[in-house]
Amino acid sequence: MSRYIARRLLFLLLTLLLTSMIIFVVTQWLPGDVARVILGREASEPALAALRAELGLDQPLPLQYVSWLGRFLTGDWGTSYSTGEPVRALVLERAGNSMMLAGLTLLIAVPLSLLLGVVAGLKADKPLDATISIGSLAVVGLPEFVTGLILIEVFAFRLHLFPANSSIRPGTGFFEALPQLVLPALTATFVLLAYVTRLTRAGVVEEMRQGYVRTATLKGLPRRTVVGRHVLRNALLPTITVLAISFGWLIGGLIVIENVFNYPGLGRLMTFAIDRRDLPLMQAITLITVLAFALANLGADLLYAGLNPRIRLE
Amino acid sequence: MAGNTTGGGSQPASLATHERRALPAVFTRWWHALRELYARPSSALGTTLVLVFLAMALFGPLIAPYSATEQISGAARQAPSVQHLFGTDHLGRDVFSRVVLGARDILALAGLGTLFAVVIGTLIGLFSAYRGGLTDEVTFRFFDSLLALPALLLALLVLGVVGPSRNSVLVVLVIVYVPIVARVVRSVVLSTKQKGYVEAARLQGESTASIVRRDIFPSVTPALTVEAGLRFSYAIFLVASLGFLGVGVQPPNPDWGLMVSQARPYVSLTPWALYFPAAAIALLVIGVNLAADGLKRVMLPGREV
Amino acid sequence: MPNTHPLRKSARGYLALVIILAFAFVLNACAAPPPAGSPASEPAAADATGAPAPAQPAASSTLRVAMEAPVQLDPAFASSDSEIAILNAVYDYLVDVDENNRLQPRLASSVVASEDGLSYTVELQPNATFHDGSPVTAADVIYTFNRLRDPEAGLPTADLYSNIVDIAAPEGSDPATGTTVVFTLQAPDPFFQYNLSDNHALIVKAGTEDPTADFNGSGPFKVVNYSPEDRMELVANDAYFIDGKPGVDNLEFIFFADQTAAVDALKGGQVDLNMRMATPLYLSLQGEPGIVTSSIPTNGFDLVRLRADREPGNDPRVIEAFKLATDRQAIFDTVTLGLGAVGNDSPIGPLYADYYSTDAVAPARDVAKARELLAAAGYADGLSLDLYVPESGDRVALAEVLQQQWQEAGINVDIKSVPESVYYGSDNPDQNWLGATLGITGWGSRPYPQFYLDVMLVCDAKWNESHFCDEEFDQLATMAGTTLDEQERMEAYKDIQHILIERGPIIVPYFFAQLGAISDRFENFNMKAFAGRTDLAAITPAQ
Amino acid sequence: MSDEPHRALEVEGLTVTYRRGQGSLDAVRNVSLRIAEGQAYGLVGESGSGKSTLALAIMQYLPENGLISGGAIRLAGQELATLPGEQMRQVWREQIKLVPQDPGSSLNPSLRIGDQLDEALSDGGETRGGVRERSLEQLRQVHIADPERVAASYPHQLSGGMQQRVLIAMALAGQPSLLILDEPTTNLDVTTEAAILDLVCELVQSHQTAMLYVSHNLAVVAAVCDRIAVLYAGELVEDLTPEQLRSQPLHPYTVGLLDSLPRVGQRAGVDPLLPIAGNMPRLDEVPAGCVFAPRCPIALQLCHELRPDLEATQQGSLVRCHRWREIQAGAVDLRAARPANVTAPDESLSGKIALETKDLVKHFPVRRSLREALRRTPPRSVHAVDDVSLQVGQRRTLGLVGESGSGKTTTARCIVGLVERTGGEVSLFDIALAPGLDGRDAAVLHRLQMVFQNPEEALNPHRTVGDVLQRSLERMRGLGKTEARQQAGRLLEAVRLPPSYLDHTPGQLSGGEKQRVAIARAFASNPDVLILDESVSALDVSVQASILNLLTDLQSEQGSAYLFISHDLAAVSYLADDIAVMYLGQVVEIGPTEQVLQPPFHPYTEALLSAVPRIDAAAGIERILLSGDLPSAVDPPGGCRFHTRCPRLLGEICRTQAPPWQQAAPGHRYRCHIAPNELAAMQSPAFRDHITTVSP
Repeated sequence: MSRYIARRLLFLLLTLLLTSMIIFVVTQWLPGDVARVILGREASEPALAALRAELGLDQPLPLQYVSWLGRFLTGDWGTSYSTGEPVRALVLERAGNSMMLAGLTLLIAVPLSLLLGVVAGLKADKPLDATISIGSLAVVGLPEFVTGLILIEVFAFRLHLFPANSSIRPGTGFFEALPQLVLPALTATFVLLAYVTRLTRAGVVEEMRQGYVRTATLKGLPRRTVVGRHVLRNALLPTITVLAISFGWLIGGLIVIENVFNYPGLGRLMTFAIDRRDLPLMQAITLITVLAFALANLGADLLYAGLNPRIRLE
Repeated sequence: MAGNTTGGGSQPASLATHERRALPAVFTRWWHALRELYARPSSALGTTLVLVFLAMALFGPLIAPYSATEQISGAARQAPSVQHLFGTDHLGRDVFSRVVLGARDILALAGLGTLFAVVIGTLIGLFSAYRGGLTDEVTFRFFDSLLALPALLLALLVLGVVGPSRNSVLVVLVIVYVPIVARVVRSVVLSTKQKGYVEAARLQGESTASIVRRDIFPSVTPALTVEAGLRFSYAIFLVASLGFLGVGVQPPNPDWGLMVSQARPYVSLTPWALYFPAAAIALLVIGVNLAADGLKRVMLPGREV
Repeated sequence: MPNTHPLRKSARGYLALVIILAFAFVLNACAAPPPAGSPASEPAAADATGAPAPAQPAASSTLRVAMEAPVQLDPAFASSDSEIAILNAVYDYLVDVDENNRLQPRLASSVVASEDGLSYTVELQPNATFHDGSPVTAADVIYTFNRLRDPEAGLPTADLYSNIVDIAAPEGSDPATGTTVVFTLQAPDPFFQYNLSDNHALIVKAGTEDPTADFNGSGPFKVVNYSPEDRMELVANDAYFIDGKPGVDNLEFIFFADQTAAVDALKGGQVDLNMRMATPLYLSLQGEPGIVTSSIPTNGFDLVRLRADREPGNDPRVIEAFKLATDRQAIFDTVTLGLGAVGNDSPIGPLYADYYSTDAVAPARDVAKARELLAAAGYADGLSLDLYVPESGDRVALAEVLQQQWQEAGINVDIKSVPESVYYGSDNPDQNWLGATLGITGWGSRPYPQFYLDVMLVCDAKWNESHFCDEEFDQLATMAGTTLDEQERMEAYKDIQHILIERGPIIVPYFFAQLGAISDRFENFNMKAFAGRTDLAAITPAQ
Repeated sequence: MSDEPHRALEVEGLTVTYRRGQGSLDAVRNVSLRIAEGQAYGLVGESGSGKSTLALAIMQYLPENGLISGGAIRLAGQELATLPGEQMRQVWREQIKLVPQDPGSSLNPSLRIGDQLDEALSDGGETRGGVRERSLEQLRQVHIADPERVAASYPHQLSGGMQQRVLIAMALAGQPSLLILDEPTTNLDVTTEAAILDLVCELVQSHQTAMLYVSHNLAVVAAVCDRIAVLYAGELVEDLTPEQLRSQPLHPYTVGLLDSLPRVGQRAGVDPLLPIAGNMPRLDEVPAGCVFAPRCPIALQLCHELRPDLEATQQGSLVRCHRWREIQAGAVDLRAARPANVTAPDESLSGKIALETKDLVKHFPVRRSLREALRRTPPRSVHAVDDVSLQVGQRRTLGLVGESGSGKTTTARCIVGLVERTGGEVSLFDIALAPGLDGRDAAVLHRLQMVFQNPEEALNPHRTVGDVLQRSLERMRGLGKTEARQQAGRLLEAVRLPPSYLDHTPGQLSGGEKQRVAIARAFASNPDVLILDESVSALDVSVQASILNLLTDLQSEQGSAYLFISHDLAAVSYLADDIAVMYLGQVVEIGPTEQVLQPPFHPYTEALLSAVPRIDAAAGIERILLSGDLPSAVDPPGGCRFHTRCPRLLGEICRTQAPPWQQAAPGHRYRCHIAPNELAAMQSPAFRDHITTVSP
């Protein structure tokens, strides 16, 4: 098991390194002059040149990468080109916000989609299954910007249940922020719902075919015991992995949702960074996203291994 | 494949279906697949939706009463009526015509993007996995790293680099989906590689290219078809999202995502201009998903969706 | 792993926890929201954003302003509305301009020009202090303007202030304590006081290297907390030198990337003030309870410009064809939905009542003639061009309407909508605002028209994006910019309008209105043409 | 019912139907059987006979599309078919138990054995400790030595045999009145199978439980059961006692099955198998008359038209045949009517060595853990093949036998080059072969071909049979398209398939037909040596017999040498001139077939031989049970590798010293510390008696 963890950690580092390289190269290709963006369209050429030199943009690319990586590893994530603020504090704070949103999304999405998936799986090919499948697809079929719009209209403007806007102030705790998290979390849930539900359903259907289900049934166990005790612990394993993978998306990929609700998460910060060609910011956000993804993946693998004796006792 | 969910035992081998031999094999297979798709209500619904949109894409100009870009003078912001089924948008363009004509755009774009991604991903997956070794390891490490990035984020970065245009969106779709397709292909190749007929071909001195083409590729196609269906549905979504973020297809093209995005500030003035294209996206995504589910049942019997 | 029962138990426990939390959350969510049925501006809704306790609005008032996130908060570089709005709250101009473009004293209690127009004596408010408590002195003004005009530093204002020869305290006065400053000019400048009120000319404390480090201004609000890209929180400067200002106790800028979201926040009561919004959003707020909208005319415009120094714009017939193919009224109706004013291809708009020529009207649309002209210019089979558009404001819609209008005349354009950062910052000379053959550039409202001519239309103008070069025009522009004879200037401007309509490679389809909306819990909101210069300190809670 | 108080199970006219699309197919038709308390009842049939469907129908556990469309099932007088769900659950819990075919998938992989067992035992009114105590007792009952460890294990930590013991323990919980065993030993090694069968027999006797034993293997059923029902195409064709089966089976199908089953020592050239022609009919093609008529060697016109009834004979057996009386009277000779078509191999040809391996070694490296790497622990490896030296003479067959994990498949793959050997040499007619395929030129490749185990994966499902064969012919013989097509037809003929099969896709072929095509493909190049890796193991008995005969024919026609690999000693001995026995990567015994099958032999060979189920309940053969499981090949035991399980263990010497080769007879060697004469004295002479049918 420790060997397994060590291997996974090694892969995680490798992934981070590769991703950081990809991001570095891609961001370097982005058109638009950083200095111009920072100093505005009215700035003069000497001022621009001075700024470029100050930012080290006149250095060769590999050198820039190595020095950036070195500084990143020592905790110096650089200064945002556009705001002039240190990147680390900014990104970590937004990462915290993203975690809150991701957390609530998972709190809603996991039980809901598992429930729907298990029910659909047990009723496979029955009308209820089709209803759940089409219903969850209809929800996911609507782009998140439309879902968000509808949710705001209904829950904020008509029912006055939740605020239309989620711009929480810095340092707001989870429970304090809860009312504002609900609508974006619901929107994200809708995106996840169909996929997780379908996966869970598939897992349940697949496991229901296994010989051990027959063994358990023929022991004379009640159906709820067969499902609850035997089927679910095996059927939900793949779902766990997918939820973990979706965690990366929840942390860094809620670009549209965070903009629609003006939620101060990493996704909105990323659009800001991209629009302003803010390289240090982009790189830090991307790495945090990948790190979240990789850690969640690692966590899922460990959980998977923990729940799955075949791997745990390898 | 129908409903054998409990119990095991030996399903009588003799339940195998007869194969019709009158028509060319490919044609028969597709006809067969279509018939199977229509055997279940949900995949029938999905297939119908897809076919409807396909018809729109093919015959759009015959269906649409107006051109997609014509700004009918004096007709801006009109509510749905007999004249304008889905109303008109803020510039006086007929929303129904735009939705109908937009079908070709999104199907072509998502379709081509998927196609390229599938072709490239398949080639990489086939040869990399069949050969194995260090190149394979490195390639897929790289792909894994790409997959660690949320698709939209990657898309935004890439679009930032290549600039927004229809071709850029194609490039994005390819970059985002090639790793996924390659992985699917790879997993099939790795299992097929072990099969007796592949080893037999190797023992008979067949070349790698010939084995990959004749023995391995055909077994990849079912999984590939299903994956292509799924990718296609995600591609629709991604194209729409990019259009919404304003970095995808350029105005005044009737791209549904762009239409939604453009109509959003006008939502209180011309809600129809937002909800109809949004519904079109939703219906197409639902349709493709249901059809892909059905396809999976037909192509990969026994494996769950 | 000898005994894994605990792990299994914990897995089970986790599941239980998740379910319990989920239910707790549902209950919480149902309990938390404000009572339903109350209007969106209900104070309880404000609580949702966590604003300081709104229980007694009279005791502490907070004005929350929705804004695009600022990038540059160094006054010398700031340019966007949100940047200026923030700086305008933190710092002071010597001279301000009111919503009617009239000069207004601010940090300067008086500005006196010499007879020859070559020197201006500025007297500062005696009791003005920076937020750190130190008084505002002549030295600060001298430092600020020397920084802005330093040709070595290359700040954007260097050109604007190149006419200044010297800035100093009067003889015998110690700049470190005195409050009088004398500006000496090289040549007379009728608009010098306007120049003093330039967006960048916010007074910083002498010796300040980086104004963004501590925001030590003298303005009506003090920065408490700045969270880049998210928000900035400020409190009233109790020691502010203007009586009755600021009118609210707290000011908060909340940054939005998405205008629709900002308007939703206003509707939902999470912000109080929204300026510079897209026209349809403004219209959607009409009749919304608890919200007061305002629209004021400005001289801001979207400039459609064709490079005159290369094909096809180097042929005057092509330029004329573009103009004839354009239906300005139709654009005004669909794109700006009738708000603002129709343009006539000159940056001198009706807002400058003294200079605006009512008889200089762009010719009516004539597609047939446009075709003829194009054919004569060698484009009988039509003309194909890329139209570069920054994707902000109503510009994309403008581009779409133009595309259709021009198409009828045989001009086929491909719209390339790009982020502003690319439009203004791209290093590809064929795609950025100064290099693209055909593009649409937004120009903000200025208090006087000379600015536009000097920076964008004279031969050697710094941002001559249309690459227009016309001897007659240049002479008129120079004359208008230097003469002290107001009548002469008026004539020159009118001639200029005729020239631009006739042969300027630009189309100004409309002057947009500045659109804003504020919660009715506040009053005394007077938006300015340049929204960022709106005096937020004047706003007070409604009685 | 009251007059039959001792009936544990009665099945009356049972018909089971599968819905399929619009139509439906009867998988079991009108089957009746009775099992008395304490009776062991065997149900025999090949795949597609409906035996598993029948078992599941009795359990009331049919797939969703299956239903009982006629007849009755009574368990101790209680009708099951109409029992409501909750009561059926009670029946499952207390009265009727199933031991399934695949123990691996029948246990929940993520629950400990103990917990799964507790579940079956607990009735809710007991403490956990009490239940667990009973679970452990249950495990002891199935001879599990350390029940605590097993109870704390997960299924994947146990061997297949152990898993099956657990399932049997589970099934015996609560003293069921009926125990159904559905092919409980099918995927187990022969030694494990023997142990499980012994256990089953013992438990059935001690518990007095009625048992329904479902199997494809006549010999197994004959050994275990009191009465046997033979099922064919969904119908019961004969119902008889094991004695009747041995002495005088009456149905032609039963006879055919018996004649298809090779006995240990039966040789192809001397006493050929008599396979049944053709295939079992598909459910939608069931003949109108006797279901067996199309394949029956003595079918009359009547048989094709009228379905015979199940008739009782004077001896108490039941048979469904129009001509059973003639058969009983000996008036027809079933065997004469079926020419075997087997030509005796030409023994005179013992020429050159076709294939030779010298000290063949294959080690698969084991990935080191980080800690091991840091501590510089030497890298370890799986010793899959260690110093294997084999010779296959021209036109001769070498049988390679051993249980799973013995390294026989790896040996084959090293020889053909699919796996690159670690050491040693392989040569083909004195041409040294490179380790990997890349190093071998096409001409050499074509002289050495292989037929794989799984017929389902043997052929590319996307190509027609014609394509497959044509491609091989073009490639290996350099033929043009038309010529290749003709030759392909000839190849099909050679494997006794009609030329119309050229247009068939593999999906349209049965398993045996696929394997024939695979063999045809291998013969496309007229190989000098053909390696057959478990190539008949997955096939039904009757199909297997015909393939074995086909191979014999082809050898005499083509003159190829065979390396025939199988875990089935009977099949190996039927075909092979020489036999090599492998254990844990090593050859432990090698010699001419007759020699190897007679004492003295290696204790492992002895155990293998004793474990082979025999139809003729060979009296006197003491079953040698091996203790424990196969050791790991990563760290094979020192000394003699077999010492951990050897029933003839001498002592320290076996643990520490590698055993020498002992010469038992000319050409017959085995690797053991015990000398041939000592071994011969220990080993049962019954073996010798038993294989006296073998002509020297």
